[in-house]
Amino acid sequence: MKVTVRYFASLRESLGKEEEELELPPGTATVSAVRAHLRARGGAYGEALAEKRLVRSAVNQDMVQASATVKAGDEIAFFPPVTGG
Amino acid sequence: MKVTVRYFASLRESLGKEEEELELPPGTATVSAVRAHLRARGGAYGEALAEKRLVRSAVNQDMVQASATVKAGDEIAFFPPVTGG
Amino acid sequence: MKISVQQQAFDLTREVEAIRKNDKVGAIAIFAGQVREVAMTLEHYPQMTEKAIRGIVEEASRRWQVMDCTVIHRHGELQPTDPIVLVAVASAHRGDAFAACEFIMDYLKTQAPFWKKEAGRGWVEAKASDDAAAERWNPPAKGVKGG
Amino acid sequence: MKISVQQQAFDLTREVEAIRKNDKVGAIAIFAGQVREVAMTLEHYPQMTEKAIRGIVEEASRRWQVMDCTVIHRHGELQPTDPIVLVAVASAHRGDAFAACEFIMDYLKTQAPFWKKEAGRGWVEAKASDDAAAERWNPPAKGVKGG
Repeated sequence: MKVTVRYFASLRESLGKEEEELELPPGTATVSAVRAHLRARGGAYGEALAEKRLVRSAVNQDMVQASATVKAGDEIAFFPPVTGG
Repeated sequence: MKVTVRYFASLRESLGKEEEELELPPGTATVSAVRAHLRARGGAYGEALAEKRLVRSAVNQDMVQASATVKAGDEIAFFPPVTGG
Repeated sequence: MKISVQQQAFDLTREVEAIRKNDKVGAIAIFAGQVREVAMTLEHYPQMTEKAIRGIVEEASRRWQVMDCTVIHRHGELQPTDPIVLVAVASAHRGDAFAACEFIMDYLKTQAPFWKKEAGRGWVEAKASDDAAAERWNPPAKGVKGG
Repeated sequence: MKISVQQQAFDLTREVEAIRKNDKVGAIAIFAGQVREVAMTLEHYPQMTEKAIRGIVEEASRRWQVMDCTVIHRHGELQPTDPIVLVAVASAHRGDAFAACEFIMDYLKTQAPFWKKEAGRGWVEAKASDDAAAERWNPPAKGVKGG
């Protein structure tokens, strides 16, 4: 299934990318599975999405836990802990 | 000894007086003794300064407990609990 | 530190601008109180009022990091929605600014010599909830957070 | 309720006037955050930001009496002492106004998608103290005081 993935702040800079369309392999049904799928690319992705890194995520503009499910057409975002206010 | 006594808000209205000079009888050494002395006048004083009434006091513009001592020349104030802010 | 007991209105922006133009300030907590529904007259004890407020602000400054602070309290006749009181606290971090601002308001409510008389209703009674609000700061609050 | 994520500056007095002209309002608690010492760029996630802030304000309104509320958060390039964020909460009583205002700030710090990058220093790290500040509101705070 197809999803859109967006990156913000230091993640966006590390990956040199704001957004990409992604065809997820079958069974990639949660945010953490998407993250693992991207991490498996290695290189900047392996680094920026390493398990030891604090990465927050949102699905369709709602902050979610890593266990949240994803479905076709979703907009999934990865970003570092927020620092506004 | 001589002191000045001031009244505010509902106390001022009940007594019909903002301020008075007072010659305290010997041994009237605390705020509560001054209050008792005034209460003994009876009438509006007996009512407004009755023991059951919540009356706050200040000596020389500092809020004090009833046990606070008074000395010649002090400005003693009696007033209801404050309601500013 | 600015403390003013006055009849006239004040300008919120101008008061806040006066305490925030310091690049060490990151947080300004402000409380604005105003008259609800019924016109009132605010009486105070002129020689005592500023002294009492100054004491409250100094105590707040001992407990939290207060870089600057303005307290304005009006007296005299006020109409519904007229501003009564302004407390503005500038600090590096929001935890200190919020705590100091709320502490000053709670103490002002129970320690500063002001009395409200509502038009057609008479003197406002002091509230037990205000005493309770001030009491909760004893002993001094710990665990001020950063940020 | 007004929520705005914007580059331009705002006028404090005007924003507060807009929420206080109701004679049921007795208390307005305001937080103003500003840039300390180092210029910065604030990045955000446009489609998510207002939604996240709206959710936070709605949660505050379930917990406390919020009669009106304005949240403005700036993005883009900001200089030292430039205002970043404004949270203003109008309520009948100060306990509700303070609690809702501080709650909104604490959640905004941990839930709203903004990221600060300081000139010459890089991305600002999130603070554990901000997580702790947001955590203390769980479970819902009780004992909101009157006044």
